[in-house]
Amino acid sequence: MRKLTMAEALREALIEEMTRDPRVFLIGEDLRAGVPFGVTKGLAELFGEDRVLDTPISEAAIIGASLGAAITGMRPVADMHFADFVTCAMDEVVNQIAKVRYMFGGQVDVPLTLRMPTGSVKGAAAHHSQSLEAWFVHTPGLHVVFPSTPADAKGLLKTSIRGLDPVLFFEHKRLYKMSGEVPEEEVLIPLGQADVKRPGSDVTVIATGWMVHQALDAADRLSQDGIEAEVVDPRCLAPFDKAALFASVRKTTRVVIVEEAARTGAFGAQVAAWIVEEIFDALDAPVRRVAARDVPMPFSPPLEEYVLPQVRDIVDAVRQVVG
Amino acid sequence: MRKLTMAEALREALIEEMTRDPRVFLIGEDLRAGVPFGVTKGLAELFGEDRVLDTPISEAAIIGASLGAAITGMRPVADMHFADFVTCAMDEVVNQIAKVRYMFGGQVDVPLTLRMPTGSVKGAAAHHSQSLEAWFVHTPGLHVVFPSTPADAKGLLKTSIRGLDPVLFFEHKRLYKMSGEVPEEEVLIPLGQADVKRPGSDVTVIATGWMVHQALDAADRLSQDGIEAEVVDPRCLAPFDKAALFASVRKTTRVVIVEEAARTGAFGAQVAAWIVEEIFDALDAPVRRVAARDVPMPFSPPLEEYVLPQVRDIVDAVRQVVG
Amino acid sequence: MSISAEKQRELLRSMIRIRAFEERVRDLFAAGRLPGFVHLSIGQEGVAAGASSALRSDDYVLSTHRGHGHMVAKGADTARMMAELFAKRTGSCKGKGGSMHIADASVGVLGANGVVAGGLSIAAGVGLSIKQRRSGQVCLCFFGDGAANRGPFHEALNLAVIWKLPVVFVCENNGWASSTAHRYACAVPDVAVRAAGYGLRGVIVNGMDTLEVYGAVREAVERARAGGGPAFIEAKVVRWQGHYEGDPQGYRDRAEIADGKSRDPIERLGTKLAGEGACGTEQIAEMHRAAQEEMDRAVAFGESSPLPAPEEALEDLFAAQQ
Amino acid sequence: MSISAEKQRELLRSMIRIRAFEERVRDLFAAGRLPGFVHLSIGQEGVAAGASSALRSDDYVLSTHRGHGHMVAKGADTARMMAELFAKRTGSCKGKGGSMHIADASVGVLGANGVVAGGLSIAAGVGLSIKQRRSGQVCLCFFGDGAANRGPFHEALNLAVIWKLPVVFVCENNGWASSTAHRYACAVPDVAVRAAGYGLRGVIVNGMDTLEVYGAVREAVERARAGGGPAFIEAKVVRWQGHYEGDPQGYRDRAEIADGKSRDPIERLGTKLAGEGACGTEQIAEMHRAAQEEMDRAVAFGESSPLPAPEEALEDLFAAQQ
Ligand SMILES: Cc1ncc(C[n+]2csc(CCOP(=O)(O)OP(=O)(O)O)c2C)c(N)n1
Ligand SMILES: Cc1ncc(C[n+]2csc(CCOP(=O)(O)OP(=O)(O)O)c2C)c(N)n1
Ligand SMILES: [Mg+2]
Ligand SMILES: [Mg+2]
Repeated sequence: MRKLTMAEALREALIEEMTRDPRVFLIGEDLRAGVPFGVTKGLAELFGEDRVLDTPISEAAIIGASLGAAITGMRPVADMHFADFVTCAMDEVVNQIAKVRYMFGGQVDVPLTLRMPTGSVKGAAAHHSQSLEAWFVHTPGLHVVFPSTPADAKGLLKTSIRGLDPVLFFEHKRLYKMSGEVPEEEVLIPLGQADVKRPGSDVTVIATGWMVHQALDAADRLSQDGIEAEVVDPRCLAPFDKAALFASVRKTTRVVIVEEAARTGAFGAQVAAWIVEEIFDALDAPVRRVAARDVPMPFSPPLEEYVLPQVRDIVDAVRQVVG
Repeated sequence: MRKLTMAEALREALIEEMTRDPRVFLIGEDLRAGVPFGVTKGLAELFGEDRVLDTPISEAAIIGASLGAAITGMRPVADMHFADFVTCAMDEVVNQIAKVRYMFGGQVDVPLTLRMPTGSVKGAAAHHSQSLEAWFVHTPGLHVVFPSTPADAKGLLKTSIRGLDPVLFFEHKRLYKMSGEVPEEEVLIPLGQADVKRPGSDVTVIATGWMVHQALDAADRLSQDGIEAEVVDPRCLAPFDKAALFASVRKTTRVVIVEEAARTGAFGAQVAAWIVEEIFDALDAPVRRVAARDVPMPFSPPLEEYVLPQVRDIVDAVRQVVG
Repeated sequence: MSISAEKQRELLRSMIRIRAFEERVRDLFAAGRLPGFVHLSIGQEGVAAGASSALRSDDYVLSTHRGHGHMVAKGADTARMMAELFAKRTGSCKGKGGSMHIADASVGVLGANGVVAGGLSIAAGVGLSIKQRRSGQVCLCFFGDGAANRGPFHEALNLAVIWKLPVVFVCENNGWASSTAHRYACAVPDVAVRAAGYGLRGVIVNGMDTLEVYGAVREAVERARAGGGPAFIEAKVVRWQGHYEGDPQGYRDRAEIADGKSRDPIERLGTKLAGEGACGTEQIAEMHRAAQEEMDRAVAFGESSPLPAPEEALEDLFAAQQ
Repeated sequence: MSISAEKQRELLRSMIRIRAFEERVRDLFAAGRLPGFVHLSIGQEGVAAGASSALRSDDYVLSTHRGHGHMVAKGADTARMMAELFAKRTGSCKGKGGSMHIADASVGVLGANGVVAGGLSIAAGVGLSIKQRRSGQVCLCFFGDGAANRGPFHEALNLAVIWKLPVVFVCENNGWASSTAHRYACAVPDVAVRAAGYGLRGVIVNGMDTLEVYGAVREAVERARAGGGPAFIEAKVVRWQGHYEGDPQGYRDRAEIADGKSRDPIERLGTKLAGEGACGTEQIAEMHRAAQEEMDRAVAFGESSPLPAPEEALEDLFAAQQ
């Protein structure tokens, strides 16, 4: 099968959906130039500047405007530039986008996709490295998607754009250039379906985004010692595929939860809670979590590396639960 | 001992700290009139308008300005009016206040207290009822305090104001008028110390804010059936007193976690995660969580009641884990 | 600009209906019969009526926490509105929104807003959508003087101008943001001064003069519809009531309230029309009667409607059921 | 306003030091020897130098993502700055901040900022604190043309004016916010037009003319220090480099860049001073030499300093250790 980078796959998804539906348009900062991750570069030439809207640095207005467009017949795909700046539009995301449908008793649909370039990237430091997905999982009214491969990214972005509900679509910065197989034919991946990225019998490793790849690396290492990890990628944090996770845990009876966000209060805490609330008896060992240390992202490489979860941390955690 | 309402206790804390330290000042909307909860009413008459600053409706600027003042020698106590509007100053809280000390390698202290009137209050609906504390527990660099009694509120607010680090101080709207004993003499309650609000042997019920009182009600009912619940009030969510919680759980071997926030991704998920990670073997039953349903707060009373955790929900959850 | 007698009567009728609605709400709330809290627009009816009357029925409105008048003026069903305030399942928002989130998309009102200045960027987006769909609609965005000090005001205006969006921004300057005076909180005496910062003309009208409001908004709407871009109008009004019902208003001078009440937009237009013979006092009395009857029906509907069933709390979150 | 020859030489020296620092960073970054990413202020030195030279050493500065020049001009130690860019533990921020969060509180620079317009409200609060402490200081706040379209710009200016805070807002308008042109993104051609919306005079200066910048800022600083409240100055400048180092600038006309480079603030002031005999070419050459030597030392210090130990990542989060 042909290979694409995640940036190319996302771009293809945008092109296909913009071609298919004239209501789809892009809005955000520096989209025409494709700064900084290149996904939207050249799309203004293809679809016209009316459908690829560069904006002032006005996150609140951009996101609020996307909502206004979404509830009156358009299908905006907004771009947060860096997920960190969602703080500048938090009211629009949380109090408006997530709530209008409900507050108004279902009078409006909100077909809005908000692309969130997320996570650490070497030396980007405290304002350009955050993993904030947990906030939105805790915000009723939003879908939260977080793909780890080009194919998943494409299929999930297409579904998000076609849906009638708001989606926060996290794209990990370190994955834009990672390549993977992407089918030529159209694939729509439903929201809320996990994918087992590697089958295994000894332990369930559930990981998101870039950490899926770290988990796969760890699984390879563990395999050399005869430990077979099953790597589950939920792909969507909300709605979350509990059934898939639980099936894996029932089989392996052991769990390691891996994510890049700062540890305390991260999404993985909710995953642990689901397990201990709902399938406690299936567990043969404590749940282990691997996550970033609870500090802002420091600039210096050795500090950054120390703060971020490493493959060896995953390996260690697995050894603890299977040990 | 004399009794005060929580509003009176908070007011007393502000008066004492403003009297003690001329660097302490108040900043926020409608403080002089004391709208809407009355805590600051009359303080401008006592301390002058220079120390009780009414502001325009400019949450981002108010909170950003508080930071500017805090790092240059003042000790602002800012008021969010309703915790829901922290969305309008999220960048200032998360990217600036929480991070400046760290990003700057410790060059500045941030003695800043942000009062957050939180939680549901009858019929206030989606924009005036939220319980957003989990976001800030997930933000390294912030302390998160959430008292449930007038005495705790006073002692913790005083400590927060005197500290050198930023504190998000949650005050539950339903508790402002609740009265309780408050010592005449000065009491400073350290951050990070839980309080056992009711001793018991059969189950640990950990609850925050208004839910502490719901949990105490539930404990009374359960006691009639011979089930003795220990009600643990962490009082601070960050730093969190794991030792106190774990001691209780080791004793009771069963846990129910109660909070008012929307269930998925709430602080209680982290509590469950700590337990299953760190004292898994102490548990004799699945952890149960009681929280709000995952929707924005609806307006209509029967809907609101259905969404919010009720005493009977706590009773049921306890019965499940002890049953 | 000439305004037909019929249009003027329509404006008067609209204000009378708003006043009747708001007074019912005031009394019902004081009697403890409505949950939550309410912000009333009594005294400010001239802006809601004047501005909305310049719109087509398919035009849009973004409203505020003080939004009942905007809803009534745009044609929302008062019975369903009242049912919403009674928190009933027959309400405009099925009892989920209440006063602060009341909306009626069927008449283009895309919602009150519990967040001050929450509507401005949404309005810009509605304008964008209108432009993209080439639908020839216009979006009217109400906001208060207090909202003009929030950042989203700034961002939304800038966006509307650079994209030449068909949005008419109407600031209802009643001199107060809750207990905080506009003259204290705002660096400039007229919000309209700020329009120049976005390359717009800042038009100031007397919001107690409904015809002046209507005239200014009509002109702005026509220009916006013709592709001329956004407009900025500041209407000076007086808030007759407290910020919210029950507000003791200790911060406010009684003389200011009295002065405001002496400048009643309804009386003003009524007297003018009667004086010109465009509307007899009997016809005006009939308008009041009709409005009272309409509100009787609205209250009866609201009162008699069922509360939602608890489990309905789980509906309406997503279009696709999870 | 007369500016002493000595002051003019100080301005020139300041610019030369900034340029020397920035060119080192440019080259080191291009050679892959600095982690992260950097935004350089080459071409804009006149604003950093001109504005900061109007300050007392105990005055404050709030900077931006393009902040090296502001730091150097305010007196930050260039060796510790360079060490910070090298991500070393001897850096201004112990290697935790990097270019985008560089700060030196000891000389009053309260930080670059990774969030565009993040500094404006902080500056207002610094002004508030100055006023409360009656310390007679002033706060200078730099921001870009792009920042002027964000809400916090609006809120902070309004606050500074209503409280008459000693804050001088200096907009460095280089015509670009990353790849987005100011003429596209902003509803008005001059950011300074917006000052009137806060009751301020919007002063426009040629940012390539250091003396003009200095003169305007000095006047504003003096007024602010005397209790006259905030000021608003827009300096028109040219960004010589890409938005970030490595930016291919496909969006930008080569002629514009060339035109900018032909208007060098350093050359301009140097030529003037040499012409007036206020500063011989030899003296200027000596300034360049000294700056190069300073930067040699800075680079050597940065290079030779140790990286932080991994566990240092856990320090500096709170004042009170948990
Ligand atoms: C962002 C935000 N901050 C504060 C509040 C609380 N609040 C509700 S209405 C109001 C005053 C609004 O003033 P204005 O915009 O002038 O409208 P008016 O009430 O006068 O109609 C305030 C402060 C809010 N709802 N939203
Ligand atoms: C809130 C926010 N939005 C977007 C960005 C990404 N970004 C960094 S610098 C920049 C352009 C800033 O333009 P301007 O304020 O004119 O400063 P200049 O770069 O020209 O010095 C952008 C969009 C950011 N850092 N913060
Ligand atoms: Mg007002
Ligand atoms: Mg710029």
